[in-house]
Amino acid sequence: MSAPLDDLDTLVGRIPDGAKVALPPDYSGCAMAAVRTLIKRGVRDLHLVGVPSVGFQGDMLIGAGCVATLETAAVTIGEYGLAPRFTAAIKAGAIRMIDGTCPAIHAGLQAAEKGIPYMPVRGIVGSDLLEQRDDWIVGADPFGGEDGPLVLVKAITPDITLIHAPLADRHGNAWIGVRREMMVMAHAAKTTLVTFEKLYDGDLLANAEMAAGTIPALYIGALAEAENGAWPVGLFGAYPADDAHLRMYIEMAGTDDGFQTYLDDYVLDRKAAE
Amino acid sequence: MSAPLDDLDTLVGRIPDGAKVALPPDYSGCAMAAVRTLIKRGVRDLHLVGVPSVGFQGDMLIGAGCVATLETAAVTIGEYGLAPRFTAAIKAGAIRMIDGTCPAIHAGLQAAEKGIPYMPVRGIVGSDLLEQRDDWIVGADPFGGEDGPLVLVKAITPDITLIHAPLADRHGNAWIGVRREMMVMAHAAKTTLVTFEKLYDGDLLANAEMAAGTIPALYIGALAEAENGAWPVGLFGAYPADDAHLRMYIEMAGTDDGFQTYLDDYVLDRKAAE
Amino acid sequence: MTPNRQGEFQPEELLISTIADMLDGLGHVAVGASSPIPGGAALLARARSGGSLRVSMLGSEHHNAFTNGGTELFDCAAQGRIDAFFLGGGQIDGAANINLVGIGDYPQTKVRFPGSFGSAYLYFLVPRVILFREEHTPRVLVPKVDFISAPGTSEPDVYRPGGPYALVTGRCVFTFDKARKGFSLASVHPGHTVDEVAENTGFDFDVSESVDETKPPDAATLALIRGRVADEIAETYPAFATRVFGDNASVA
Amino acid sequence: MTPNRQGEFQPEELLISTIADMLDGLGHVAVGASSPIPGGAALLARARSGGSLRVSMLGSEHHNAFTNGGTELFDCAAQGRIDAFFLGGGQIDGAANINLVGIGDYPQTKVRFPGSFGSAYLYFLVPRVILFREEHTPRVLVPKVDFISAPGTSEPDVYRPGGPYALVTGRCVFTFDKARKGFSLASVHPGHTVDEVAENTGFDFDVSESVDETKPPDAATLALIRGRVADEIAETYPAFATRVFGDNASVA
Repeated sequence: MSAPLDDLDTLVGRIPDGAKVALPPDYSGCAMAAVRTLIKRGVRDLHLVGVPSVGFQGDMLIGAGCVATLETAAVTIGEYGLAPRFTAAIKAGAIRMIDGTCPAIHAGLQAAEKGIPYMPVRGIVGSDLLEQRDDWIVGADPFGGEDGPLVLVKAITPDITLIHAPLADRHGNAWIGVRREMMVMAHAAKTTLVTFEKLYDGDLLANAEMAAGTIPALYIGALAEAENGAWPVGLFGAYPADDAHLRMYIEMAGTDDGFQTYLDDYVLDRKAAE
Repeated sequence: MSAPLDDLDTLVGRIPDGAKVALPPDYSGCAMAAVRTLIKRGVRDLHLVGVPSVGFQGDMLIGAGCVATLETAAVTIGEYGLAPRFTAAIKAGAIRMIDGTCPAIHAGLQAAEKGIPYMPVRGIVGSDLLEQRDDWIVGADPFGGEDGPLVLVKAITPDITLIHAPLADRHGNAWIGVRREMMVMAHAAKTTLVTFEKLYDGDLLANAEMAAGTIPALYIGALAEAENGAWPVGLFGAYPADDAHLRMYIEMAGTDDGFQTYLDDYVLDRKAAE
Repeated sequence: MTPNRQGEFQPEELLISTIADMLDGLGHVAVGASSPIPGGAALLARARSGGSLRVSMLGSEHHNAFTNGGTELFDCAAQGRIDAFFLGGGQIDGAANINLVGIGDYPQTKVRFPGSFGSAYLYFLVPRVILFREEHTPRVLVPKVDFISAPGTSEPDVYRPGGPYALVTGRCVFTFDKARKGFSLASVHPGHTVDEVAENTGFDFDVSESVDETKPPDAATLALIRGRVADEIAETYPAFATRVFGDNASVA
Repeated sequence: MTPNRQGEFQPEELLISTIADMLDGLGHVAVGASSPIPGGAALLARARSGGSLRVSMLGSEHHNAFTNGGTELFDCAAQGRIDAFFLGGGQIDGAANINLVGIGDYPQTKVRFPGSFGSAYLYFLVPRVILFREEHTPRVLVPKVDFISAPGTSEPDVYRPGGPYALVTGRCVFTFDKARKGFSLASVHPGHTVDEVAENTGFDFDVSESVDETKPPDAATLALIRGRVADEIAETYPAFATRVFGDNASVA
């Protein structure tokens, strides 16, 4: 009944080439240790969905050549500057880019969560984004309301949601607190893979306070323990971002060679704090 | 910034005659003490929305003549039997009944939460419910999917959501744990009135574990302390239903006179445990 | 409920065992409110699944893994994550239409039932919907329901991975044939007869030449029901547990 | 940023004070990611609101009342519960269209910005959207953006309770006239001139005969900024707080 407790290699082994993978932004729960393991394995042709934006993990996966398509409202490594590998990939036309806007990405996932083909969204009309999307259609209010056109956003069903949670238990439940975009991502995806910081000794669902912020095992395909697993990005309530490291990354990843050195140092040779 | 802390009379004074009031089912957080106070005040012409069903509080409000319209997927007092005053009111044609189905009620509130005029819902087609509803329209998948018709459910925007929470704090936040139908109700309604069991000494939002199950003050118009405020219905995590009392109610409310005696004894004269 | 082999098992135990047999091998069974017998069946199937069956029981705090409020059961069903569910009906007809609204002309029905709950949705989306109604009389099992809360079958263009699988009553088990849009008598409970079933059923149904007797629970099943299942069901349905299993069933 | 009256206040303090003046009297201001100056302005307005202004700041744990994940800010705006928000732009044009995507032909733009975030939505739904971009050059303030992430105005049939209220840069304040669909120069920051603004702005804008100087923060405002606001903003933007306010600004 409960999901298997994997090691990291086994966990990321569940992500096939070409998978559509939903990732949270840097301020949510990023499974960085899993992403490094995935890069090391040499995964290819991923379709990343940034919910609603993607940061460091997206930039690294793009830089390492793992990504065919990127669907997101933004790529941002916070205050540290533009995402260097993403920027380079766009210039080179190396990835297919599907530009969105935050609420439409949330809406697409919520449509998948509810098993409906689309979700109406306000705004957007008049944005050039609309012209790029064949999965957004302009529609009218069927009740004849006078509030004008709506954008009908097609459901987004990721093959896999990949996240890092502060806590998980032996029953396969994962605690995410108020970061409920990860709850919607888990509901919407075919399955969810979770790395977690610490094992919670007990049943998260049996504790009324913890349960309120818990993704039930029902949605989770497998889990792996990964202490400091969001590093160098921060983890809400646990640790802040590794400022110096991220600045160094931005610097190194500014060139192809620099990024390759970064990969050699921190991903392929695993000098990371894992 | 935070909502006022009222006494019960002041709190229910915020519910005008004719208001569209969303209520949770008996297994969620029922503001029974507030409902008794409301009946005592003699509120009239309410449009109740049971999210998705309504129990004891709906039956009492109907019996006391406070309800013009009832919109719900069901009226049920759990194992205790059919809701006697609801049943009598239907037979007498005393209330306007809008029969729904649970996911459509949730969908209507979620549409209001998202500020969209409607939400598509699966199923329903072929149910006689559909013929009764001018706020449900059958529509097609705009993306041409072959999964057939959808029911487009018009947004439901309650004037007021009225609930009872186990905890609230001085900042006006209310803790509801996993009973998140009340979160959607609070987001969807113009304002939310909360009675609560106990004052939480601190800021619910500053505690990561509590925050995950907390309705932010942002959505809450006013609060009032009401110990044992869900009685005789139970409150999740706090106390069970008062079995003997509910059986007695079903018995007494089986006749007009019996119900009037019940009101005299437990509502108008406040013999209740409040 | 009518007579049974006294001393061997109670009617509720037969029903729990019979329904549980329909759940073996599934991954996730959800149970709605006010459903002690289906709940018991789900817990029995879970007890013998070796941990592979998940049970989500409305109203239970122990057997409820949902953390997204009232909408999650429905979303979960739409995601294809629920394999079986139970529905009842104030009226059920031969086309497996169910009526949870009332008898007579809507809306001012002569008899009013609680309402349709989630039936108009779950009946479409859950692959194996088991109809359960203990009362087996012509008043319940009617030729045509007065109000269709949820239809038994749909036009081919309607998205409907789900639908009726069987109808279990206090007298017998019917299975549902989607192609023919009708019920077949699958087995008659011990102590009951085909004629009695026919007499008490308001709709037409198929009967094969020899109708089996519903398989009684064996000793191991009975032990499981009276032990673990009785304990577990008592959490959500204490009154039911005390009535059927006596004082031995205590909240675990 | 160009010169200012040294020793009196810093450019960031002027901007915080100027933006805060646009927020007084509102009920709820939300601040997006990577927005230390708008964040500081919101916190200043809150500090002098006597508790009536609520601030929701993305990335802050202290000033964030949302408990429904990433979607709540957008839902909350659609519910009419957010009065003001801030947007920037890699390019902003004279019709208040903003471009957060890139320069050149989409998708293979010569310069790529992070992306549109929630602009294509919040710009429609939040009544008072304040455009803020410190860099005031013809490269940023262009005649026509290369890509419209979010349009400044909409056709009459589009539901749009929200839209641009003002554009604040390192040199001046523009207000936006919805009827005319264009900006007017409202004030020029101390140390800057109308000619300099015209020279550095790629789009046409209205200028009245006498343009005011942007009102500098008074002593009480400066004290509040350097005290409470500096402390509060340091939680979310420690690097910014240290740079502008020095070591006095510590996480409260």
